[in-house]
Amino acid sequence: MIKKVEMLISQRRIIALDTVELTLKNKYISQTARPGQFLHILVEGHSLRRPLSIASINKVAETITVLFKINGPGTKKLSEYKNGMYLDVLGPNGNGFQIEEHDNTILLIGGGIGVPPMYFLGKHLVEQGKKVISILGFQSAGHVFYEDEFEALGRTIIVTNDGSYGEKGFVTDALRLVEDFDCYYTCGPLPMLKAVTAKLNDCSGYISLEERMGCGVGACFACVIPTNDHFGYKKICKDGPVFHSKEVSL
Amino acid sequence: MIKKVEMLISQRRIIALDTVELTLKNKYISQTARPGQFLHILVEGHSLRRPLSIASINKVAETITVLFKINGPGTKKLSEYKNGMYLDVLGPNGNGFQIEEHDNTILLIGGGIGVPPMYFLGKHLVEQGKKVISILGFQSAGHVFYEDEFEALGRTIIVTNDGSYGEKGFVTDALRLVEDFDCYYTCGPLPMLKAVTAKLNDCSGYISLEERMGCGVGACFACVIPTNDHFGYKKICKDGPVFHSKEVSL
Amino acid sequence: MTDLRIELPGLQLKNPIMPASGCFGFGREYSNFYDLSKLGAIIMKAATGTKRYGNNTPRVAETSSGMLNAIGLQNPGVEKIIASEVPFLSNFDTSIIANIAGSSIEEYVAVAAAFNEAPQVAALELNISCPNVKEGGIQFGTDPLMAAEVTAMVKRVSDLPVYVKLSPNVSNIVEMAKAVEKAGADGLSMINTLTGMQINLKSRKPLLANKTGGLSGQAIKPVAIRMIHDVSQHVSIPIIGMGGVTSAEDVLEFLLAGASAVAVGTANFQNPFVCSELIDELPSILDKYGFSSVSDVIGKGVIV
Amino acid sequence: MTDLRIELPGLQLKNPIMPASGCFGFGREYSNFYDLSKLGAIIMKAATGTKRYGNNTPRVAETSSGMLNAIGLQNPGVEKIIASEVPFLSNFDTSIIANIAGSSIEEYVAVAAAFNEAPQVAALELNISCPNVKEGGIQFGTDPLMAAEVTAMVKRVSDLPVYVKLSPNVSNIVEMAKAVEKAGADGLSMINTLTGMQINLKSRKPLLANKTGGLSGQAIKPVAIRMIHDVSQHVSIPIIGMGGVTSAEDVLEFLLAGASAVAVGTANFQNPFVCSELIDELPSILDKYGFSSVSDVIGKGVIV
Ligand SMILES: Cc1cc2nc3c(=O)[nH]c(=O)nc-3n(C[C@H](O)[C@H](O)[C@H](O)COP(=O)(O)OP(=O)(O)OC[C@H]3O[C@@H](n4cnc5c(N)ncnc54)[C@H](O)[C@@H]3O)c2cc1C
Ligand SMILES: Cc1cc2nc3c(=O)[nH]c(=O)nc-3n(C[C@H](O)[C@H](O)[C@H](O)COP(=O)(O)OP(=O)(O)OC[C@H]3O[C@@H](n4cnc5c(N)ncnc54)[C@H](O)[C@@H]3O)c2cc1C
Ligand SMILES: Cc1cc2nc3c(=O)[nH]c(=O)nc-3n(C[C@H](O)[C@H](O)[C@H](O)COP(=O)(O)O)c2cc1C
Ligand SMILES: Cc1cc2nc3c(=O)[nH]c(=O)nc-3n(C[C@H](O)[C@H](O)[C@H](O)COP(=O)(O)O)c2cc1C
Ligand code: FES
Ligand code: FES
Repeated sequence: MIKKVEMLISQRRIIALDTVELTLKNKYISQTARPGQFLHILVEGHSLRRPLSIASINKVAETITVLFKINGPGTKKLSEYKNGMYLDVLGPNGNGFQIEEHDNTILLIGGGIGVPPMYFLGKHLVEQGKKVISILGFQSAGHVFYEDEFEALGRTIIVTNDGSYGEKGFVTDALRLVEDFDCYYTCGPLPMLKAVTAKLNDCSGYISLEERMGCGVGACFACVIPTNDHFGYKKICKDGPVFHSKEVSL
Repeated sequence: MIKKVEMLISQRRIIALDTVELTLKNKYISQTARPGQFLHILVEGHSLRRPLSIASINKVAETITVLFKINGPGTKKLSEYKNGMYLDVLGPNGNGFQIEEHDNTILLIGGGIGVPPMYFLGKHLVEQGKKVISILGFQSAGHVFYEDEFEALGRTIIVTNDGSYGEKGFVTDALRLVEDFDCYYTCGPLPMLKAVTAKLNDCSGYISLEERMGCGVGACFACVIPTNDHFGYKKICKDGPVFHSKEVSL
Repeated sequence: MTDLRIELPGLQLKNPIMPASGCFGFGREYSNFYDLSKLGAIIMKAATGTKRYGNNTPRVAETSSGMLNAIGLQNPGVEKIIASEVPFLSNFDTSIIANIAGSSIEEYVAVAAAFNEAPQVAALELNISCPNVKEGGIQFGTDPLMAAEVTAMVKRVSDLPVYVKLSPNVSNIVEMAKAVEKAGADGLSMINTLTGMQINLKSRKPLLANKTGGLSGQAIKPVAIRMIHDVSQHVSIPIIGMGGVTSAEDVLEFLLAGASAVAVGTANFQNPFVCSELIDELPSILDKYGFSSVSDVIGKGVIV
Repeated sequence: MTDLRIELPGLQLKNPIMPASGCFGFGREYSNFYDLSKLGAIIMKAATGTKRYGNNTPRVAETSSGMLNAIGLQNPGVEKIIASEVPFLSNFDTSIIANIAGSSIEEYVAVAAAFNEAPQVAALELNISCPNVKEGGIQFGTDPLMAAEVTAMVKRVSDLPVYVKLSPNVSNIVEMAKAVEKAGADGLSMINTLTGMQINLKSRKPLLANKTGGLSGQAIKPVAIRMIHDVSQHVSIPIIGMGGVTSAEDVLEFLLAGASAVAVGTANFQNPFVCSELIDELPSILDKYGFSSVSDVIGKGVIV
């Protein structure tokens, strides 16, 4: 269940170009959040909350980590929050990734700010004894983060658009480097999701989507996406942000 | 000349009920401000600046002190600023108190948040070798501030509306306790200024006025007051806030 | 004890606070945050004759102290709302107000008539002011003759009191208010959103897929207060006020301006508890400013 | 180098930034902050036929991301402005635009005619949209026939290009724009303020002595962008855009929406250097979004 909580910022780190990691303290969310869920964060001076995926939790320390890219004025302001300050947060929002018992080897594909939820998921999968392969795409060397963290989970391929680090190109270009996975999970910008789902059309997969949100809880109909039956719709904030790759129409 | 400056908050003290003293560091304003002038302060999240009188300056330490009462949302927010933070300030604004060479004994009458400019003026007058008597009115004992500071300048009479400290009543009730002054200077709420100027109709005096302001520099015509010739007007921010008691129509 | 009750046509409100249409869905999500029985009333999301998908996304954009929305009246259609949503809401001890919309007078009339079959619904809010649909909506809301006509037609078929929701995008709001009062409106609801737009600098296109959207939130409060103040002097039917309400002080300001109750929209997105908190804070705010009841405040700030 | 120049009827602007009428007085105060020669143009405070005192105080109130003002056209009268203010401003290498107002067509015409005797003035801005005076002002701004008439009459006597300043308080802004274009307007200036009100909870009265005031500042930007976007598609005369401009990104947004230049009002009160800073920042913002000149941007965000 979504609660409205005050979260103490216990650590703030710049982990890559324009990319900030915040570690937040809250018992309820740290104990209940599942991979794929997000926090809906109030930023001072801004009328709409900002959705940010949960990048990991620590049940013992009772902390939640989020990672974000400084994008517009809201994330800029959020990047100026300091240790010891509190955030007004709704969470955990949305439905997490569905994990199929029978899948053993899992491919994670993250692009840019779509990488954080992949990390939480990857950690969770490894804890469940699954094998994880990760393809992570970034703009350039300066934007790369969490490489070691993903390496600790399994084989990790880094791709940069400009080739300044790892493979050059898009995450889809790196798909040829991996084979034999049972299911894929992906999060990233819409063009990437379109390319990935098209290329992996024959595989079972789950995608995590972004859309501009109002309420973040399912009440305002801001964040709908048509379902693939050309008939219905889903709310990204409430029914998602994770969907089966065949469920919605990108 | 008015400049736009960044001022470091070097000290923040609660000095009475809902009353905050901020000591601000800035060379230019500390060297140029005269008693009666004010600062026009930008408060985060607020579209209009807040005018606050200069309560004292320290040319050596290069600091300026302002005192304010927590009134509405803007002063509430300002009261939450902490040491080490910076304020965006226009200053020094307005014209200060005119001081007549030939006046020797001077009566200062301050009410509530009208007390701060009286202190800067009183210090200045004493430095010039004048004799100062002060009547300071507050709501109640809890609101009294700067009593010792004024005592150091000369005889000081404290009046509280509810009689919980000093004399009971209004500053005008205390006027019978003083005699033989050459000129008076007053600042406080409009009803007080009206009562004071009426009662001291035969004396020479200067009043410092408040009005809601836009620009604070004389460009927007928000803060005008009719002159007593029923013909013209003055801008409080630019021509004032100090006027001769006979000059404007309260 | 401060008396928060207020009686309006068809509505015996325990307090004057209700969520605004479209900002609270059909209550399900917010019922997880607090007990909806606490609310004076609930205004449901707009109902149309048949199901609508609404506009493409993006449907919302942030603005200074406000937001733009162009949802486009997405809803499952009046029958489904009566079958699935009204029963859920009637579990709570609060009045249900149905917001009705349409592309034609016939559609408004059909939706209004359908709600006669839902005894749990206490009143209709006639949305003649939605700026986000191609047909109907705002046209009815900017032409006094059309507004009067749709009001009269709906009144003819409906057993329920009708609150007409006015658009602020007009030269003369008083004229609109008088026109619908004369046509039989039992109350007014104002204001709906101001038409606005944001352009995305990167794409060089309007950010919302619908291009324009409705501006709501604190930014528009002065416009709402002005219109309610002016209208309340010229009509004798009560006004449900809205537009930027965020704090208990805002509630008081709307009541002073002449509103008899207050709806809260955009603020729910910042704080899902806002309606509940306003109800808690209202007694002490009334007390602070010298009022002993809500009815005592209404219109006290109106200067003719 | 990014080309900031823009040519409009009667105006060869070195850049598209100018202070908005009423928010910069006659330039004296702000000339202490920076060299006014930097500005694309300066729009002076409204001039009327004879001196006006304006409304009682309080004349301004703060709102969320905006402010209300009800100055009431205080000014020393057109003759005095020509004698004392225009000469001061003509010390600077920038175009002077005179904002003219009145209570009657005769007054508008007289003021316009008077400015023929001031060769330093490059253009007129016809203020038919001031919400803060009892007579004239906004009446002319909400009725297309009256707006057209005053425009035509002013055009008849004036040697200068006339930019008509439109009120946003209308049901149909495009209709207003077309009416004044047909009547001979050389350009448009939009938007003036939205009518608003704030009620003081303690006094239980409207805070402004004039009761209502004009809402300006960032709060109204989405309304301005929408109106400029819509109007620019239906007229062929240029638009000076305004309403909440605070940042160089805002300037770009107004240009994309179809404005050819931009006026800055309320933001001067927060930051007296704002116009100067916008001029400095504009080249890099244009560059960031892939434009090499101001004229390149105009209307690029308009989708028909
Ligand atoms: C479910 C979900 C999870 C997300 N997780 C992350 C994450 O882990 N890390 C991260 O860096 N970013 C994430 N995003 C994107 C992030 O929410 C936006 O980058 C951020 O809201 C932009 O705010 P801004 O103030 O910087 O930008 P502005 O453009 O100023 O924002 C204006 C408005 O648009 C919305 N908006 C702008 N871009 C986006 C976007 N891409 N998606 C949704 N709303 C947007 C904002 O929320 C705000 O309401 C996620 C988005 C969603 C929907
Ligand atoms: C020249 C001058 C000097 C002043 N010096 C002091 C001082 O030294 N100490 C002090 O405590 N106060 C002083 N004041 C009053 C102080 O400016 C207001 O109390 C303060 O602006 C209120 O802001 P707020 O956000 O708390 O109230 P709000 O009511 O939320 O303010 C809303 C708007 O109204 C304006 N406003 C509200 N009350 C006043 C007022 N009394 N005078 C002018 N504008 C007002 C605010 O500036 C703001 O624009 C002075 C005012 C003036 C004009
Ligand atoms: C996301 C959103 C959806 C809305 N949907 C409706 C609607 O379906 N019917 C309606 O009459 N008003 C609708 N409105 C308008 C609100 O009910 C309200 O009139 C307006 O938002 C002003 O109030 P606020 O500033 O408190 O949000 C909607 C507003 C928002 C923000
Ligand atoms: C204090 C003040 C005074 C104004 N006076 C005038 C005026 O005399 N003539 C006029 O045409 N517009 C006047 N305006 C309107 C502005 O020129 C401008 O159209 C409006 O404020 C919107 O721009 P902004 O949001 O940048 O302030 C005034 C605005 C303010 C805030
Ligand atoms: S953001 Fe409101 S329904 Fe998804
Ligand atoms: S505040 Fe603008 S003239 Fe005084």
